[in-house]
Amino acid sequence: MESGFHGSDLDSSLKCKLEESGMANTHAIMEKAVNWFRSRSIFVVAYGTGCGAIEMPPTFTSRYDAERMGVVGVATPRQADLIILSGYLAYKTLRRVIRTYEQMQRPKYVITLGSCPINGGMYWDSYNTIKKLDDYIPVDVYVTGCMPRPESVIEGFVLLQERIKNGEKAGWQKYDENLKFYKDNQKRVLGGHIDPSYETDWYNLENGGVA
Amino acid sequence: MIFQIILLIMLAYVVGFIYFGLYRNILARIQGRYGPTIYQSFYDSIKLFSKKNTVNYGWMFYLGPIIMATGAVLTLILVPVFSDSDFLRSATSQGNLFVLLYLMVLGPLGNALAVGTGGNPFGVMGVVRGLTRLIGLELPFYIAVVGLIIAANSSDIVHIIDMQKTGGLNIINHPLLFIAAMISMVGFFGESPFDIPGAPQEVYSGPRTEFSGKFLALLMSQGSLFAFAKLVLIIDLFLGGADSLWMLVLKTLAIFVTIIFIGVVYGRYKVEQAVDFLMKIPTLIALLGLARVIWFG
Amino acid sequence: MNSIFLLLNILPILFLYQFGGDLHVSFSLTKDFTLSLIQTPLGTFFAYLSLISFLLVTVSQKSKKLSCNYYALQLLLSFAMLIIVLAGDFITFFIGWEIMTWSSYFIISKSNNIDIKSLQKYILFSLASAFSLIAAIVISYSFANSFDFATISASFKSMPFDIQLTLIILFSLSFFTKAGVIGLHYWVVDTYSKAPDLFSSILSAVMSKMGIYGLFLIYGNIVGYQELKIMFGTILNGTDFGYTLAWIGVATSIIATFKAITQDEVKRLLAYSSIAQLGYIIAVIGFGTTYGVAGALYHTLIHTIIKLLLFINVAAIIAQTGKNRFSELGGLIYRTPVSFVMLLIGIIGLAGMPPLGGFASKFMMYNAAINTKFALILIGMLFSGAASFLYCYKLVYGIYLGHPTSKGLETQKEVPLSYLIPQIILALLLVLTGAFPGAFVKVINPILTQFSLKALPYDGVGIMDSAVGNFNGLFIMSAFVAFFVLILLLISRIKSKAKNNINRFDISYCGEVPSKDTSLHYGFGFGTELHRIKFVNAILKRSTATFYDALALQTKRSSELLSRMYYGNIHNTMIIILLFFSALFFIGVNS
Amino acid sequence: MSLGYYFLLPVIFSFLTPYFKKLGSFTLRGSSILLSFILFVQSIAYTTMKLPQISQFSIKPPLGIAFVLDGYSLLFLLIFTFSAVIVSFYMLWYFKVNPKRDEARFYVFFNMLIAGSIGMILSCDIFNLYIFFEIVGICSYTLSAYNKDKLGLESGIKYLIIGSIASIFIVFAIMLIYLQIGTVNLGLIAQRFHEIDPKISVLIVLMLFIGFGTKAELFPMNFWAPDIYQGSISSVNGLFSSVVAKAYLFVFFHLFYLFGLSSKYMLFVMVIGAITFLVSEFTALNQTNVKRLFAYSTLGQLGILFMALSTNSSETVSGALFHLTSHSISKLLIFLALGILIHHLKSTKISIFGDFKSRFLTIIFAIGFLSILGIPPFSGFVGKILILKGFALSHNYSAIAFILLVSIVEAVYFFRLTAMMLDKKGTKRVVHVGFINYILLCVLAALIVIFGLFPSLLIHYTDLAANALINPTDYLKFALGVGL
Repeated sequence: MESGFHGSDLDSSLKCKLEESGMANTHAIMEKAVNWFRSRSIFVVAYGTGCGAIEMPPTFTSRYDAERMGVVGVATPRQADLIILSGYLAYKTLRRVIRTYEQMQRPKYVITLGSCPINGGMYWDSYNTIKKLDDYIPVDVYVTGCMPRPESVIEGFVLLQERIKNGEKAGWQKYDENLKFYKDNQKRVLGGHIDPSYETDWYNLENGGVA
Repeated sequence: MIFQIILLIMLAYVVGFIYFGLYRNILARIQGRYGPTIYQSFYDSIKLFSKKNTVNYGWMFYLGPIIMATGAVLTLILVPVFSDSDFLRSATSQGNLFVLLYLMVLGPLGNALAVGTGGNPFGVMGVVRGLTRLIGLELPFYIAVVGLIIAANSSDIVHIIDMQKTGGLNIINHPLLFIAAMISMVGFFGESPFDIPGAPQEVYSGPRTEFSGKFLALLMSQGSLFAFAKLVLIIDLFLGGADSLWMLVLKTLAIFVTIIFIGVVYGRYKVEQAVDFLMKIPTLIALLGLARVIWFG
Repeated sequence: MNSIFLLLNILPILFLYQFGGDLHVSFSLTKDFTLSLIQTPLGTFFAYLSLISFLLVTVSQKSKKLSCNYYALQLLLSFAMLIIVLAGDFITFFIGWEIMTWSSYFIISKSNNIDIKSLQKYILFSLASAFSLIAAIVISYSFANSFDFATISASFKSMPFDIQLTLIILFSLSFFTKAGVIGLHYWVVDTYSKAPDLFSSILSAVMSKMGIYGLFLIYGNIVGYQELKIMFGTILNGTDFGYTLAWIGVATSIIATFKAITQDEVKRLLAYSSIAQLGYIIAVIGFGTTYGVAGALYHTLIHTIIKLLLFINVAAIIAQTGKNRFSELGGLIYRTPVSFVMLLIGIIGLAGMPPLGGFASKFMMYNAAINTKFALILIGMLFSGAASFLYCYKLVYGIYLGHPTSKGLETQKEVPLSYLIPQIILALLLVLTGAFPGAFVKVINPILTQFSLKALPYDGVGIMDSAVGNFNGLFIMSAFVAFFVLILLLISRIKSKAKNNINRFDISYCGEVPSKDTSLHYGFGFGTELHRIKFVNAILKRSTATFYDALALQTKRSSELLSRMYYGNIHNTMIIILLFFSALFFIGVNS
Repeated sequence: MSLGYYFLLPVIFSFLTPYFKKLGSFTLRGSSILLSFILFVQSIAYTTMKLPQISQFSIKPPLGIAFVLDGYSLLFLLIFTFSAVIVSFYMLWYFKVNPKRDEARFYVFFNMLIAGSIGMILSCDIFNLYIFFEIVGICSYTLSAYNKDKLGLESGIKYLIIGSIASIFIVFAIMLIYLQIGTVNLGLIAQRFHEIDPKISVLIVLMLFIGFGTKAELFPMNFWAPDIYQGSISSVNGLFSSVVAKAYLFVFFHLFYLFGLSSKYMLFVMVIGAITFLVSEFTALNQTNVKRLFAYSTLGQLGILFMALSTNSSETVSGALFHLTSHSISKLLIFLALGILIHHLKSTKISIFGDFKSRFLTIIFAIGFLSILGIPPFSGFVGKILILKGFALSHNYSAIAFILLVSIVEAVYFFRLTAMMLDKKGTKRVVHVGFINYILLCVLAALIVIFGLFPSLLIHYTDLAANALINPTDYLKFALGVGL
């Protein structure tokens, strides 16, 4: 499977060498190991966008203790692997969310809480909330419920960990592949109110810096 | 010697990470949680090393964590691990306590350059907090160290260890100095109430704000090396060093756990409160200990 | 112009080298005054130090279009310093001292941002220093009947104690003023910051060292460390005298360090740092032990190197950008990378970090304090060293790191080569002194012999040896480099895509994108939070300016009061004359 | 040449001045220069001769009138004649740029002033001395009123009144001396002074002190002096500072040592000198008029000289005389340069030092200031260190401390002026010095530097002078006519 190589920390030349010397198998094992480590250590930046923010403190503190699964909160998106978006997103928030997401380092994942990020939920006809978050940034796991209990959130973590462990193709790969699609969508809702540097693809400056 | 150095670094790496995992576990238990596995820090570090991309603001940003790691490794190889055998004593004879005191600051200062290059104001805020805290933190520690140096009339750590074999442990001879040094150590380990520089709630995790991927992993690894070096230094200075591996583990663990226990029960000081406090009570304790050294032996 | 004076600066070095330690010239001024030049190991050390500094500064002056007068005055200054350090008697010394005073005064007056008040401060303190010196000289003359160093030194023992004490105090006051001990440092900061940028390096690196030379001359040569011990008695393992002096030095260094942190002007920070570093030297100069003298000498050397490096660096940046405040600079690292590295080496030396020479000198001074069991002095020095990290960081951050804070900084070019060459030489020296701390022992030992102290042990060029511990500079340097390269290689092997993303606005800023108006250059203002720490605030809020301004005000007032007598009424004058006559007559006839 | 010509030649010249004027200003100026030059050269010639020298007129002293030149008066003679040469050259420039001034009036009184001053230092009987005193006085009054404006006339009148008061005291003193001893010959007076009833002698000394002290600008009697300096032209300021004040000072100490006064008096004079120094320097700080400023500076320096000359030790006195010479040269330099400045900037405000642009004048002023402050390698340094050394040898440390502390106050205003000159801000007017002045100022500055670098050139004479002053036995021999 192609996505298996995406998790590699080895460059392609090394990969070729490994394949030539018949060590592709070893490489696959290493790949699996790395994926396992990734699944065991998830740094979370918890973005309290909506009402679901209230569910996150119990998830991370004594009662439910997400840390036992290696899920730890961090302050900056630079260090985070996962962003939790907890509920409806106003356009204004979306701008920050996109910015935060883009600042996270690959591989990176998105979990959303509640129904609003799926289809708008009770804000389905609001003039300033987005309806389907997946149009703007790729969501890996939806945790449904209004609001989801910490148990559900933890289930979401477990699901994500499984997917990472299996090396399944994740949202960030889709984002990279279909960047134009996402950027167009973002531009459509945010229009002229976006930051001047919004269009800059910070990680592909050598490509002209334009998405 | 090179083999010993490599062995030492590996030992410190493993022990440091396991201690850190232990720390997280103890913290969790105190907070009524289950806590991560003891190897969690390994997982974190390997994951960070295998991140697919890493932000880099330029060569100074790149070199900063490396300077910091170099400082930690240098500190490590200059501390004698075992008191009796020459095993793992690697480069101890090439330096002395003053070299160590300064090397302990060299790394952070190098990293501060990288933080400054990163251009994130929160990072610099953290650095400034750290350096300001250092004013207070170093004072009791310096007094304690100077007290020991004057008592032993030598700045050679091996000599200080040897002194303790005949004259009794420094923790018993100079308890006040030990207390002062331990209070400073709480700060050096970044524990509450002195965990001001990297406060995530206030300054967006401070100096580490912009570090990600392999740089963050490097910082974490050097942190574990450095923590081990500091622990060994403390047991060398006050507990007569260790003559076997289990003794080493026991003593360092005792010190480490003490520090953790102090750390978990306190809230966080503001930077000026911390410096004010450190300049008063621990300094006073240390000065009393020093006076005892100078006038009563 | 520059090359001519460059040659003229080389000449005295060759001249000194030619004599090779046997210089002895004398010239009879009058029947009482004989000017004599004698080369001692101490004098030779300081002579080379100052001459080479002048040479390097002249090199860096190439890109400045300076007038012939300027160079001539600078040459005169270097000549005056040569006279000072080679003088064999006090008249020669004093003549050199005063020529130094006024020639530097005229150079400083050529600066573009000097004002009358700063000039006045400089010259008045210099003159006060000189007058205290001359008072001490004539008092010692009254006992020795000679201005010769040797004669005065010989007759010093037979002087009454109060005269001895007065002499030591007067001499010390004079040289303390030059070195900028706290309380007498009022002129230092203004002068250093407002003098021509490159000349500040001379002021800080060389001229303040003349004060140190004077102190060595008095304590070591004229009075003699053994005599000081007999005069003042002992405390712990050292002398009372050394202990007092050490407290003066340590207080200077601590106070100046905190003052330095809060400065916004680059050169003011360096000026305070200079005061603080000289505080270290003064702290150990009076110990009268081998390590005390060796530490003071070593730190003299290191401080000269560092301050030359830093001031030239800063001068280059100021000349290039036209900005001299931390709040106006910033983010120059990618524009002027070589300058940045030079400054970095400088501040690592200044902070006394191990791989560079700054550590060796500090280690020597710490050793001295351990030897004498002056624990509090040692702690004071360590403490001030810890606080100095703050201003070191501020220096490098404010100029080179963070974000550019004013227009034009983003398109800045690297500074001219003439500035860089001396810096590179000095940085190399700093590295060499760090790697080979033992090499300096051979320079110090003759001076120690001159003061009849025990020589330092010599264990090899890389090792600094002492009774209370040693360290191998060469090993630490090479281990540092080796590990650095090793870790660098390891890290660069990990192929995590590390893009050089230096856009100043692409920072993790809570989901926001900072705009051009966002203030991101945080660190230039640090030091303000120090005001919230009680102990530090107690230091920061006090200033000697209060005292000296009050003194100036009172002088002005008394002058106004006295000048009222001279308002030109002839009748009153007549009456006063008559009254004066009557009063005198009355007194005279009755006595 | 007889010593009498020192007096006669200028007087004759003065009387002939109206005729010279008719011959044209060139003759007038040229002959004045020639005259002063002759006197100066003659004075130099005396340095090679054996001293003391005497010139008697008709009758042998102690009955007759005589001029005696000893080492002490030789030094002053050199200073006076040299100043005369410099000033008469300077006046060439002055009358060139001020063509409408009355030249004859100046030259008459200038030459009479020189004649009188020289007479004062040479004369060996006290009555003649009084006559010369009056001549100098009258010339000074008129010269200070040379500017016929408000300030000039005011200063002339003030000087006249003060001068008269001083004269009264001196006349009374002379009268008392004559009543007690029955002679006016200085030698005889010196021999018999101790025979006078102590109460009367106190009165005599006091009256002389007040008389000469007033003229020599000692503290409580010097409130008039700055006004005089302010009202008169710069060259006259220079003369007052380096010739007239020095002449009175000469007589003061000449009589002082001749009469062999006790150490009580010496201490008193020293204290008065110290107070003069202190008060003048402090007052000078607050001045806004340059001429007044330098007047106070002169007073201050006279204070130091009074302190040092009253020590009765040959080292200190020699140093003081060196300082006196150096001060005369420096003050002449400063006042002449100041005259140029004032002429161009038409102001006597202190701010003119910030308004001119001339590298030459800046250097000249700087040399003058540094020399007066006693900073090496200029001549003032040697004088000052000799004085300090003298005080140190007599273990008078308080005097050393005092002089040095007050010198700092002095430095405040001198360096304020220097800083103003060096200040680059503000509009600056270019000042052209003129060829003659260029040469003159260079000569003066060169002398300052030369005496600073090679003080032995001068110290020989000051030692001679100091010995002659303190041990006037040779002088007495000649004054009494014994050696003839």
